[in-house]
Amino acid sequence: MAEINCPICNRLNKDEAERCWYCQAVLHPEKKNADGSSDWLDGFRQENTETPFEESNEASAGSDESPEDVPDWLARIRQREQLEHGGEPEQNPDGEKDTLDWLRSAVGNESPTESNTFKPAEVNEPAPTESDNDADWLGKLQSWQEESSEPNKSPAPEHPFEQEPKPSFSGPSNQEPDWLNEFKSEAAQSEPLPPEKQPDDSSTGDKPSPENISAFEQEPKAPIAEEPIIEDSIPPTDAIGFSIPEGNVVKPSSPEPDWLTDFQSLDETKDLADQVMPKPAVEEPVKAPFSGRDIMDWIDKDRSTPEEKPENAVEQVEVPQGTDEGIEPAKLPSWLQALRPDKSKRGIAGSTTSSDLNQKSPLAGIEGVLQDSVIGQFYTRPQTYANTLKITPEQENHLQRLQNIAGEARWEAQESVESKRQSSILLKAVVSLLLIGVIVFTVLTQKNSLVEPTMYSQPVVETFNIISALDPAKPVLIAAEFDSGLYGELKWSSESLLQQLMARNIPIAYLSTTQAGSTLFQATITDLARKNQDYSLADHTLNLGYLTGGTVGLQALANDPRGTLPLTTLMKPAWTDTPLQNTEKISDFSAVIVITENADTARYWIEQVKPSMGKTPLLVVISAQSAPMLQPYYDSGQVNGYIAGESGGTAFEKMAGVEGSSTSHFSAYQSTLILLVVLIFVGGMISLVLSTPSPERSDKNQS
Amino acid sequence: MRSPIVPIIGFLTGIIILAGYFVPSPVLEAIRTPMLDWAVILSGVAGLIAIFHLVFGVHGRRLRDPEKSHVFSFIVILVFMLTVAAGIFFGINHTGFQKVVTAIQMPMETSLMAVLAVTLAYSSLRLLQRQRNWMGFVFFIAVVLYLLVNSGIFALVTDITALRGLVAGISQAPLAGARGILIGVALGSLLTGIRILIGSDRPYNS
Amino acid sequence: MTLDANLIWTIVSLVLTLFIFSYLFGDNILFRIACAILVGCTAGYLFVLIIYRVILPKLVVPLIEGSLIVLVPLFLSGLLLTKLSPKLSRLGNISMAYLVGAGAAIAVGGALLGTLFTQITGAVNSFAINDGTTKGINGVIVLESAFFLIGTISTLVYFNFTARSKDGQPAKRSPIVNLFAWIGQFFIAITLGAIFAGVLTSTITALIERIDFIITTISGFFG
Amino acid sequence: MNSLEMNIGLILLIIITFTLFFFSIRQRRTGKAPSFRRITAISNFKRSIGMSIEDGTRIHVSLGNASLTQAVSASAFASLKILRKIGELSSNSDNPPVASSGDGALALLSQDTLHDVARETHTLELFQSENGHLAGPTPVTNVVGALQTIADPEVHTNVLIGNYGSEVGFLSTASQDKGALTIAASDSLTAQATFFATVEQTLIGEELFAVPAYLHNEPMQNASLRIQDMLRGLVVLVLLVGVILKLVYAL
Repeated sequence: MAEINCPICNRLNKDEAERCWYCQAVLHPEKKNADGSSDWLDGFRQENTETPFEESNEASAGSDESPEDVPDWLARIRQREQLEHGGEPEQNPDGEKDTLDWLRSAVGNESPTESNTFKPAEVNEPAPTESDNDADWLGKLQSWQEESSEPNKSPAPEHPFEQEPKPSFSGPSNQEPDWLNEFKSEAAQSEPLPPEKQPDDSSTGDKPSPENISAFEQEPKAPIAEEPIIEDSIPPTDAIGFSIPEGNVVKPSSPEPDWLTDFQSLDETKDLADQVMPKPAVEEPVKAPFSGRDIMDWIDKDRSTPEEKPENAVEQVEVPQGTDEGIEPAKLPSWLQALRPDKSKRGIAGSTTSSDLNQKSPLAGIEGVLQDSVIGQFYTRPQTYANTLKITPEQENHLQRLQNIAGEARWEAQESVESKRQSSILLKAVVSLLLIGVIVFTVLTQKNSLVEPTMYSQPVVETFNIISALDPAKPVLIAAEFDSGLYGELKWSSESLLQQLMARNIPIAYLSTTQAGSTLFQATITDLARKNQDYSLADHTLNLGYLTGGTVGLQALANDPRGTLPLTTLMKPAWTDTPLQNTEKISDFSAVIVITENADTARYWIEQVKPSMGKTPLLVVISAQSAPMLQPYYDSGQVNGYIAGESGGTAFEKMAGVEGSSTSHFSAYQSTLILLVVLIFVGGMISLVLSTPSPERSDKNQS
Repeated sequence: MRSPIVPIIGFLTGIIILAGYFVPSPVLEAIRTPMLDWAVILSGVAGLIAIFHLVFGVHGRRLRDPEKSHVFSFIVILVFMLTVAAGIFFGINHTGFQKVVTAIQMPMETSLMAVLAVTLAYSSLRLLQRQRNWMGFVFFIAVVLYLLVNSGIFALVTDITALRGLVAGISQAPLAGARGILIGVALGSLLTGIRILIGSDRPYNS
Repeated sequence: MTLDANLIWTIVSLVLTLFIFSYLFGDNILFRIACAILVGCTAGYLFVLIIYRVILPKLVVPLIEGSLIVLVPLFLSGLLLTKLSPKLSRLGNISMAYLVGAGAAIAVGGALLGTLFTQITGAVNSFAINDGTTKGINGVIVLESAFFLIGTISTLVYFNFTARSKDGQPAKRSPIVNLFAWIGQFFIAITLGAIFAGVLTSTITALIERIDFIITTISGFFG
Repeated sequence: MNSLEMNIGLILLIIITFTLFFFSIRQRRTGKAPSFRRITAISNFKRSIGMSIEDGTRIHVSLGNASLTQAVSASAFASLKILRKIGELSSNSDNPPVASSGDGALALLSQDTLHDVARETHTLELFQSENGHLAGPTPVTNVVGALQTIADPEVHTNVLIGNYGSEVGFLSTASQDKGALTIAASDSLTAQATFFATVEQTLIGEELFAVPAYLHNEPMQNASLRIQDMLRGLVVLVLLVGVILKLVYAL
């Protein structure tokens, strides 16, 4: 008598049996009942014939039974028989198997010896031949069934799992088992399947029509790896709201469900884990809705098309099939896999009510197979996390402003600064070579200046007149108020004036409020005195040294010169037996001459000392950079005359009729300035043409 | 709690010295003149402390800091000590000691100003790149014009009286702006000084 | 040229000048050595100068001569020396307050009497209707004076800070102030341009002087 | 100075002082601060300090050469007030600002200011007395000393505020060539002209004295700026009246 394997629970059944003896699945799904009765078992039968190719192989593989091929359920039954008749289950040789035998003995599973799956108990009964095996086991099976169908009578199970009610299969099909009737009544009340589960030719109505049921039985052609179904239930989430991948869900600690026991032997040659639990396609890890990188992206994104992604766009939340760290994945038969709703539907909340149903329904012990009757109560639409933030118009403005600030900031990248520095050093070298070249050429060739200065400015003329009219008997006070920086220019500009004073033997007293002024001035008049032997420095000059305190010192000098500077730099009394012996006050000097490159210093002398000078003229020798600022004081009469820079010195020398340093360097001075004018003009025109106007600089100082 | 003594001293000193500007009284002048002298002394002592801190604090610490370059600081400390030793040994008026100014300080500071000429000339080439507005353009024209005035090239046109007046006027033009800026700066200085005298601003650590 | 002290100092000056000129080709070690020497010798010279020109004549000599009043600056100077140690530096605040008070008084006095009054009287006085020698009104001089007066006033008004701001609008000055400010910026640009031209002129003169020194010294060596 | 000028000056001083108190007390009571025109350079000044703090780079403040015993000491006080604000703003950065100056007393005051700020912002552990130092005793050596600080790779922002001569052109061009953010202001016309030609963000004339009011926004600073504007109006009035009187007198 031929036997076939049940497509669902993989147990051997008689070929002509319509339904599997154990799980009532239809053994011959293709041989549908001729009168189309809506017996739900047809579905199971139909399912059986459509088992995937591998399973049919298994069925055929199971015909020449070797101990490995004895179906689990049969082995279990035999074992129980032995127990009842005082036999001992055989001990497995290797340790690892011992630890799993108790499970096998409990579940009677015969799956192959894959390490991470439950291994069938090794039944040491001689391998029965196929034909007599079928007759015996069916008979025994039926007798066993009658015993177990009376719940109270079943002896206390020795093994913990035995207390589980065994499915009571009443012999031939017309005596329908109780659980089947209940299931029928149950199915009549259950709501229609959720829309996603509706097969295409879904029929309406709440009674589970064969088609509906067939949807359960319909064994997918290939292992389940289809498009993930958008979950209805709230996915189990961790503390901060990210949905936890299925594998990480800690399953409620319910006892091992019976369905594990009905695993048919799978193709050993292939990786069983893949067959049982096919790995889903690698999903993108669930992104935290607010991960750092995303925040920056939405700023960079071109705001011109914020609508690209509708706000309520639903992100396909992929729930990767992970494996628990501690608990090995349950090995589900492919038929059960098809039956089972999408794993993620089984919320923790849902599992408790579904376990009550499983106790009573034919699928007792099969967890999560049946949809709860009140699914809607527990599942709400999953919270979708859109990866774009809701941006209010005000935030839009802030973003715009931030963009502007960032855009306007001119942090120059290091490389551009480096290349800019190289080009500026090169351009600076060219400019310096040009300037130095012109100066060297004119100094060496002593060429005359292009244009002789014929126009003498009024202040220079006034100065010349005042110097020419000085009384030789009265001393002149010179303030050497310059730093070393522009000493060269001031030395050339004041040279001819000092020579005029020396030529007329006028005594000179000098001081300085800067640290190096009096020292440098002493060096200057020492050089000049070498050219004018008649003028003895010791008799005619007096170094009053360094006047401290800036403006405060000048006030003190203006009020009481003798008390402020009592000694010379040689520590001798300055006001006795010297040219200053007749000088009591500042106004007793014939003139006060300030030599400085700083307009402020000149201003201090004008503001602090001039008021105490009475009729004594105040003359200034100033550098070209400060001349424009001295002009107001000359115009208001506070300064009687001034010489400004190289051109002023040259004009003074022309009037005095002497050839001093200013005149000898005037051609180099003039040609260099003209070259500089050309360079700046050309540079300016190039800048105008090349560089683009920057918006910020156009509103330099908004009013 | 900040001690009130320090601001009071600052206030009293300022009021007495300021009063001397406006109230010509011999008694006030007798008090004010030594106080001004003390300010000069304190300014000098502060200079000594700052120089000591510069040489031995700033450069001394850089010598001990492995990351910073030591050459610059080592030379500063060495030259400083040699100069002070020479000054104390020879005296301030010794011609040898004066060479520190005339042969070291002056040549280097003048050379720095000479190098500044090239630096500013190079910087002037990009003048219109930096200040691209009305004010910048007028500034550019003024620089070119006054360089020509300073070079004395307009002496060519001094024969024509009208042009001579124009050149004179051009030389005078900066006066108007200079006066306005000087008055503005004086107003700012005035208010800043008053805030310090009444103790509103306290640059010192009270 | 005999190898005397002057020659040595001239060679020192020439070498230091060339070290500084090397900055034209970018910051380098020679330039930094020269700068270090400059800072060291300037600090040393001023240190000695202050001792000889301030401490000795104004503190030590009067103290030796028995003047009592010099005890006050001596005490304040002693407090100021505590600034050298971070722990005691608080004691020096009294001397700093004294210095700041004196400085503020000098700033106020100098600004009010030294610049404000002098510049205002100067601006009024410079407004003339003739050249002082002839009677009547000289149109050119009046125009020139008016030009200067408008320049000074518009420059002053350009810096006006107070403005009126209406709800959320940026603060704006009145139209008349804006007009004068617009004119003022031209006068400011002319003044700053003239001064910058002066700066270039002075530094060019310093460049000529230094190159002249180098040429003179080198030609002196080769006699 | 004749007695008339002295008396006018004294009266003016007294009026200014009382007006200062009046405006600052009124602003404290009403809480309504006066509004001032926008100065681009000062707005960029605040932003550049913020950016510098964000980058964790250091700010170098050069205070100029003004001596306290000279009339230009007011620019020294203004730059110390600005240094205090920069110190407060960068107190949550781990690189406090560095202040260099060309006068001994100014160097000691900059140390006091940075120490006071460190104490108020509880960052005394970051304070080093070397952060406020004398760069060089003369204007040119001050520039040479500050060049070393500008060349420091940590420094990315240079604030040149105070009294300078034309030698300050070294600092502004060195800072611009390095690509650092440069803000410049001075009370000296020579320095203002040099800054205008070499620096993009420059403040002209008396804008140096307005920076504390724009940064601190304290009642006394705002009152001071308002009085400055009122005095400006008074000066313009005096000029016009003087010229008119002179015209009347001449005709």
